[in-house]
Amino acid sequence: MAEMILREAVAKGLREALEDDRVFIMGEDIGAYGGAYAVTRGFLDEFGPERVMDTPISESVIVGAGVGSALAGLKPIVELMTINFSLVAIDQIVNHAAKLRYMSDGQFTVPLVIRTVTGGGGQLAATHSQSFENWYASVPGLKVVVPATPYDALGLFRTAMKDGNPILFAEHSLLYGMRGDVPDDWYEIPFGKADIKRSGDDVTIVAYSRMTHIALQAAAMLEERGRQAEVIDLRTLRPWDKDTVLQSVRKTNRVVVVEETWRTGGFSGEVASTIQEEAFDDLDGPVARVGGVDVPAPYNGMLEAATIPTAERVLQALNDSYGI
Amino acid sequence: MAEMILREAVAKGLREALEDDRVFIMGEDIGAYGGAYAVTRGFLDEFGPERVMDTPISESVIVGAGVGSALAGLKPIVELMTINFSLVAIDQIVNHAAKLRYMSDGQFTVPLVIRTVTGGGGQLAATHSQSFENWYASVPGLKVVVPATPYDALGLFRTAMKDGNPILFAEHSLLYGMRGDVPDDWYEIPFGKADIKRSGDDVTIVAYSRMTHIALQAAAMLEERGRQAEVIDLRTLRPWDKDTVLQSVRKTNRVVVVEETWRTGGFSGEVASTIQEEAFDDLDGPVARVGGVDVPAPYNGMLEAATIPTAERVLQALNDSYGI
Amino acid sequence: MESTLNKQQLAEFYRQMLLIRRFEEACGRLYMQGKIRGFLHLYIGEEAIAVGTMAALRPDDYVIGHYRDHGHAIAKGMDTKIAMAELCGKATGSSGGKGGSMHLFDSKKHFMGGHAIVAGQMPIAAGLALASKYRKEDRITVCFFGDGAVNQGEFHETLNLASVWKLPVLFLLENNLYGMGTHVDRSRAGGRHIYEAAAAYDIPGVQINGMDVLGMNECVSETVKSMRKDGGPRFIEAMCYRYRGHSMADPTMYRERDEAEELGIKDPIESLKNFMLQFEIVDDGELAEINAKVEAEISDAVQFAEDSPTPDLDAMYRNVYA
Amino acid sequence: MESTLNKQQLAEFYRQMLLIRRFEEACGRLYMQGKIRGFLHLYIGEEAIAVGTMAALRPDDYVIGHYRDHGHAIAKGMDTKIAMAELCGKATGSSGGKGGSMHLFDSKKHFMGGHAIVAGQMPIAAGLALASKYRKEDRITVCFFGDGAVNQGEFHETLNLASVWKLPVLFLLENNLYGMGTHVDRSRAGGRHIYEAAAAYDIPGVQINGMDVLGMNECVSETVKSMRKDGGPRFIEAMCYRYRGHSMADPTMYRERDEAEELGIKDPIESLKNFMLQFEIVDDGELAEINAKVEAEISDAVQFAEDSPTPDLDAMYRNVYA
Ligand SMILES: Cc1ncc(C[n+]2csc(CCOP(=O)(O)OP(=O)(O)O)c2C)c(N)n1
Ligand SMILES: Cc1ncc(C[n+]2csc(CCOP(=O)(O)OP(=O)(O)O)c2C)c(N)n1
Ligand SMILES: [Mg+2]
Ligand SMILES: [Mg+2]
Repeated sequence: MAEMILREAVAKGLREALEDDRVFIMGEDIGAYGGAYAVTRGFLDEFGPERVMDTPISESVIVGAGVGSALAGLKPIVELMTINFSLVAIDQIVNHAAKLRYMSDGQFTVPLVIRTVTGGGGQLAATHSQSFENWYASVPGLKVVVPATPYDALGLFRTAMKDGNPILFAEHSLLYGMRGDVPDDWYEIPFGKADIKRSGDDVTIVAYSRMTHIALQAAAMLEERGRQAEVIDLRTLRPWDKDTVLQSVRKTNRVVVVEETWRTGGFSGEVASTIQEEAFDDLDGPVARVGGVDVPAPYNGMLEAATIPTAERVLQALNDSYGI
Repeated sequence: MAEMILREAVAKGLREALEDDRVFIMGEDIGAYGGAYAVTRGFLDEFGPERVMDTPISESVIVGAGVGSALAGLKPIVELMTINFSLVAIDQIVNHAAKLRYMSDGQFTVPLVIRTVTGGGGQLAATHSQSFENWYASVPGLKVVVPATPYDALGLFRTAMKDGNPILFAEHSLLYGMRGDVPDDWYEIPFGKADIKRSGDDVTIVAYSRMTHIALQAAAMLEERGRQAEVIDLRTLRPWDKDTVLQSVRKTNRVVVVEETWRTGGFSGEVASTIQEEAFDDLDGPVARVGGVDVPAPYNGMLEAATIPTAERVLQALNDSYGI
Repeated sequence: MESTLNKQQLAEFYRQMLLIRRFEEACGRLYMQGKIRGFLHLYIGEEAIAVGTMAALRPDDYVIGHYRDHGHAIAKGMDTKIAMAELCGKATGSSGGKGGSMHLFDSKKHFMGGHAIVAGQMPIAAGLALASKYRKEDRITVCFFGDGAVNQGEFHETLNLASVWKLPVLFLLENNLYGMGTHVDRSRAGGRHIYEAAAAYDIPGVQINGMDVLGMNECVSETVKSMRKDGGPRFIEAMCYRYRGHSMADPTMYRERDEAEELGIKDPIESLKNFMLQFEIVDDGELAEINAKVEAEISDAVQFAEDSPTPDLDAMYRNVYA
Repeated sequence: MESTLNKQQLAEFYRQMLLIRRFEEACGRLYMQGKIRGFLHLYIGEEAIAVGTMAALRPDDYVIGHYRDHGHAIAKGMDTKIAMAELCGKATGSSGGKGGSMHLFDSKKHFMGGHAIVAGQMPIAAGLALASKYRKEDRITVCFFGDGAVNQGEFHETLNLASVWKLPVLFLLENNLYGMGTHVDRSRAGGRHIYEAAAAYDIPGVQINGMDVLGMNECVSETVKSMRKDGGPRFIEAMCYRYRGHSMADPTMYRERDEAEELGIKDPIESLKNFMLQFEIVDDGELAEINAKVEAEISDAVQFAEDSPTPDLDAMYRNVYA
């Protein structure tokens, strides 16, 4: 068992993946610069420029080149510097990567892992602080991975490399420095299997990515008030693990879904709707949702912080729904 | 009162808009070709090439040029041939059009109307049959309009031209031939005001765009079974009119939300979640949702039809939720 | 015309071009009968490009193109039965009826598709070539695209990457002068000599007559030979003419009826036929034999497509994921 | 150096460049103190481009650029107080603290922003110029962008449209040789002579020394004069050097310490100073006076920013919509 930060866990996954000759990584400034978030620092020296390719600032052709080399039987890993910039490549992701297997009826597959950085909180302002995982999670043909801990990041990354489908792997920028234990022995984490990060009988908090930690904070605050919260980290949004969520809700009868992207049109709507569809009679009140405030991210730190869900807002939402 | 088809209603709106010198329209093949869906047929002769501009196939710069000329005080109308192709321009829409007012704190505004064509059902296969209105509806700074009738299309278009914000105006390809009455006298339809297309006390069906007509079909079938459905057409997704929806649900106690895009991650999740949040105790059972099947659109007509919501599926969903 | 080709090859070019022409004509009929639906873009007039190009390739070379893909697919070796069945949405089609006209694929022939987002196939072509380079193979990738696609950002990003990384992509521009109803003079800076733009990316480029199958074949052969040596990209602009509308839905109101005449357009199939007859490379009897063979193949293809079962409903759910 | 400029103008160039330099240095300090946060990209070394360019424009000409925007904004006339307050996220900032360093805007000065998506400002520049053309005004739009932006699809789409539609955009490339840590030789086909690509769009292009403010000014003046006549686009590639890292977060491990020396980089401010002293255009006393004025303005700006209130929480909700 080793302790490491999430950045190191992802780097470990990348190094393991690169043991396979068919794997290479490409992206903007991942080589000489060492990666905008330093995940691939040292990789260029270690693996050479044929396996670690610095690209021009051309997201569309970067993703497309990933799709093409995947079609040809390689296993590319593409890095998009942040999910904000995925918008200039989204057509390649949605209309190509996600569709070629279906449109060719299985003649071709696209085993492509797209790593990217998501989330706000860095005072990077409106165009650099977004979380579009929910959009990608609505696209048939894609899978979407949103790890919250070093352990999960590595285990999920290993699965991503084996999966054989186009995958959006979104790492939260504020989690790169997060510490956690990572076993020395090999393990993998399946997609579509949520993780109960904390068990409890009184209330369920569903979250993913960085919001998992906000959920845990909220749970700690609830504990002080004598309530035990179960914190479920979805870990993957497509597929997402409704069974684990429903099982928990059937036990606790109260649930709040927390996510960072704008509340209106977020993935929490999917989760909340599904919960009430399938466990209506188990609910003591409406499924609560906490999401980002529906404004572009402001630069000012105080304003920005006010747009992002906090443990206090989670508690408030539970109070609104269940009077607790 | 004149009867016209939806295509004519939009053309009427465009002609009126062009009376203002600051208004011009641009897009691919809107001039010499007359528009891929023939909405602007005749416009080039009528208004000349300075007001009706054929563009290269360069969606990003088309939208960006719309943003820029709007910043400079004009009122451009941009046509994106279909919403599928909006993906290559989505960065301009989301990271520029929608954000410049906020990031400049009101120094600049972007009065830009982006007309586009949405929806499936034409056997155009996976990349040409999508509906991304729900994504745009999650973006602060944008407004999203999804008319279902000629009357609504014209009334909403007039409002769009006055609004002063960037607007995505999505016309459903299968509705262009739909007939309806349009008053000769001037009228406008405000954004965020849903329309009760049919009233009823037993069940509420919420829909938008073409699904409004599926909802009406379902209502007719319910009537045969002695139940009166209230059909609510949202008309705009951002803002969306939760008051009208909640009022109806408080009366009927049963509700189904119908939309064409993939069910998982669709806008129906937002609507359903909101309904249960705000009217939980009024519900006789879970809010039902009917959406597109979670697969890329297949070309084959029978398969494609099976992916799109039908009145039968609406009834089935109501039965699942409320046993009716 | 100077050439290293032999009689068999010329006759085969003729047969293939005719096969594509008749295939397209059959498609047009099936569309009018409502048996092919959605968007249907015919390749009539452009046959020499696909046929001349493919004959210069190795079977393992990759080919990728846009939605006007029947000609590319057939010239790359796709079975006309399977292709026609796909267009008719049948279970026996190349994609089980799920792809349709714009999305033919044939993995065995290394035909990497028919793609319907303008220029969207170009970045993918870079990736196919990248894979060849990565594996140190001397395969090349041919990327077909239209004059309209030139104005998409992906055209630019792909040419730049292919050049900086020295990727073996043959950019094969089918300049039929129109993107839908928009003439290239109105959409492209510098007008119709698009190949000149390749120089801005340090990619050697030429413009040739895309309606002359022998010239096409020779040019592509030479180009491919040099690509296998140095591994770098090339650009060929094949000038041609789209006889029909953009798609079956297009009444072509935006161009003059006699435009083709004014441009001095010569039909690629007629030209080759006349050439072969003039030099007595083939005689009328041989031609008639080819014609008959082609007609038979097309009617078999149509028959096969019509007789094939529609997919079962479950097909809808298959192959979303691996 | 031959020039129509007078002493006052030269001194003013000097003052403006120094003002930007000192502004940037102050930003660097405030960033280290945690008073400026997020991404901060300094313009140090590139001052001559903004100053030389803006002096050649009319006040009503539009200017738009990328996130490395302080120099552009100040040279276009933005108040340093307001700019610094914005960088510190204060209510008195140009965007009330909501835009930050990468998003300065000044509607009164027709400074159309700082934009942070690489090349994202380029299509907007086309639109600004389109508006001028539509209104038959002779305003021009200057669009600043970096060498890295050249590889985005939007660069291509915008140059093509500007050429086909004859839009009065002056494309002003600041080629500082790096996009973040990637040297232009590794990202751009054809390497560092990017202006040559303009020819592919039929846009007249030149390359000049962007660290010589007089040359910059002269070139832009000439260019703008001809643009006002014919209304068409132009392309200027200004070669320069980014003294600091890409942003404050960049330790610049990817380039040699003495690269600037090897390239023979001459500081734009020092060069002008030496020129003016050599030809006795100004004396030490006058220079000292300018220096003092600049120092005072910057310390006022910092003071103003520091003393300004942070926005009220409600500001968060304001100006999402008109
Ligand atoms: C990104 C995108 N924009 C618009 C379209 C609609 N469209 C389909 S084909 C076409 C014209 C393309 O012309 P060209 O590239 O010259 O190819 P051709 O049809 O002449 O073979 C257009 C505008 C599309 N499919 N994708
Ligand atoms: C579409 C997009 N991709 C990537 C980035 C991240 N990024 C910001 S600046 C930059 C480098 C741009 O370099 P250049 O255009 O040369 O401008 P310079 O910083 O040198 O002034 C990159 C890659 C971005 N902001 N937008
Ligand atoms: Mg064409
Ligand atoms: Mg640069």
